Amino acid sequence: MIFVQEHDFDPGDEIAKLSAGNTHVGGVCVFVGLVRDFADDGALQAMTLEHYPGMTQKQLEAIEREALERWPLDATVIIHRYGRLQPGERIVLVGAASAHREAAFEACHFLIDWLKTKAPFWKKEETQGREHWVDAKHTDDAAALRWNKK
Amino acid sequence: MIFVQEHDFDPGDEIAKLSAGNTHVGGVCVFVGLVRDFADDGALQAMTLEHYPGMTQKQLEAIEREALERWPLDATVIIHRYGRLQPGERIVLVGAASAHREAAFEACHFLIDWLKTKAPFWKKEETQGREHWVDAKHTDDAAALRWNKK
Amino acid sequence: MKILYFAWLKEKTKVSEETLSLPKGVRDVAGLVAALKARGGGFAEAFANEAIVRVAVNQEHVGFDHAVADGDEVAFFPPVTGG
Amino acid sequence: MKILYFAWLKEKTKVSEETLSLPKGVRDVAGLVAALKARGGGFAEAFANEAIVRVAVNQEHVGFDHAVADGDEVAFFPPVTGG
Repeated sequence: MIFVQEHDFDPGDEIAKLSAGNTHVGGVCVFVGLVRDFADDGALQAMTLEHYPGMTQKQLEAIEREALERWPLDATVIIHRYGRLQPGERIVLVGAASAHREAAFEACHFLIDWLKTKAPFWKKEETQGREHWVDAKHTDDAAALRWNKK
Repeated sequence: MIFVQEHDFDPGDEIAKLSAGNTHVGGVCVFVGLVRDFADDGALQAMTLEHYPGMTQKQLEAIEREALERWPLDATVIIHRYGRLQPGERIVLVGAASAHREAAFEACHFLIDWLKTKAPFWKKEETQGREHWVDAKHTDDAAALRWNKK
Repeated sequence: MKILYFAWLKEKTKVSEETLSLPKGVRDVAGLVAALKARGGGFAEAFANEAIVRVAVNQEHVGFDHAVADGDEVAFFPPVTGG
Repeated sequence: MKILYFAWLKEKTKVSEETLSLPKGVRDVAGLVAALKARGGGFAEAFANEAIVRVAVNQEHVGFDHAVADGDEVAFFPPVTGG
């Protein structure tokens, strides 16, 4: 399931939904990304997430489909917010449910790593009264690369 | 935080607590293990988790301490239930919060892998009206080994 | 064709979306970028360092050597930073 | 010393916990296991295949070569299967 939305979500509900009505599930792995109170150049007041609406849904669906093809999963979820968010607020949730713990872990990790380099979202940070666009991290590229098929 | 208990827990509450009042946290990773409806020899009616009370708390604390030493974490949690559980019920939850996504993921993965080979819990499965103790899995040993320091 | 700009490319060009006919002689993204750059001003600035510009044609990530045609939706943006 | 048995070791020995004095000549876990095995019956059965028995002394996982002394808490159990 893919949700691109301005409003918040409930991680507990999402975990419950990943295994609801399916007692074949043995493990659910979830990652929640939050707005931190700091940026590279100091304290962060807020950030704004811009995205490319038409493409976002398509890209997230492709990422989810790829996870479902690679691992034996019972369910997956990706929720990504956009708009202005303050420190402590939830930005993103990815989750995977499987009969097998390793599959749930790897798929969840894969979802966030690929999302970070493929989903068209851009963060603008507000620090010290100034706004600036966040640069992409080389570590994110490296993290995503590990999932490339050999 | 370590909780060894007979009663259920609320994954949503645990996720919230991992970052409560701490806007330095950028990522929370949580794994929830559930009772599956199948065992190696067929459909599973229920399972009973026995443990070694004095040692369990100590071992889980040691596992948590190890995670806190290895990764830059803001909070961790391990909850493990004991007693008789039915398919779909939650058994275990491990979680880690960090400023950094990789640290949260790796620490969470480490917690469950080490718990699986070090925490004194034993599962007895009820299948086809018979009860039997679950054998340890070689895959669990292999999963835990990857966290051994080189 | 429809051209979209995101993040600082939108701020530099001061355009979020525009519709134009495929400029003469343009066959691929690189050609389109050259044509946009030739407008000067914010457009020249936005594409000054092509190495940090990413592109999607019809909502798929592609390289600068990807073909473009009338009717395409072409989007320019910095490397993504969501999640 | 206190001896604890868990899971199928408890079922085979039919004992979950017992208190005994350190048997004469016993210095390590292996020696203690030999003494318990010598009781025969369920004890002989529980320790028939020592390779699948794990041991903790004073609530720490140890090997069969670990020393035991009076006052120790020694627990025998199968490889753990929680989580």
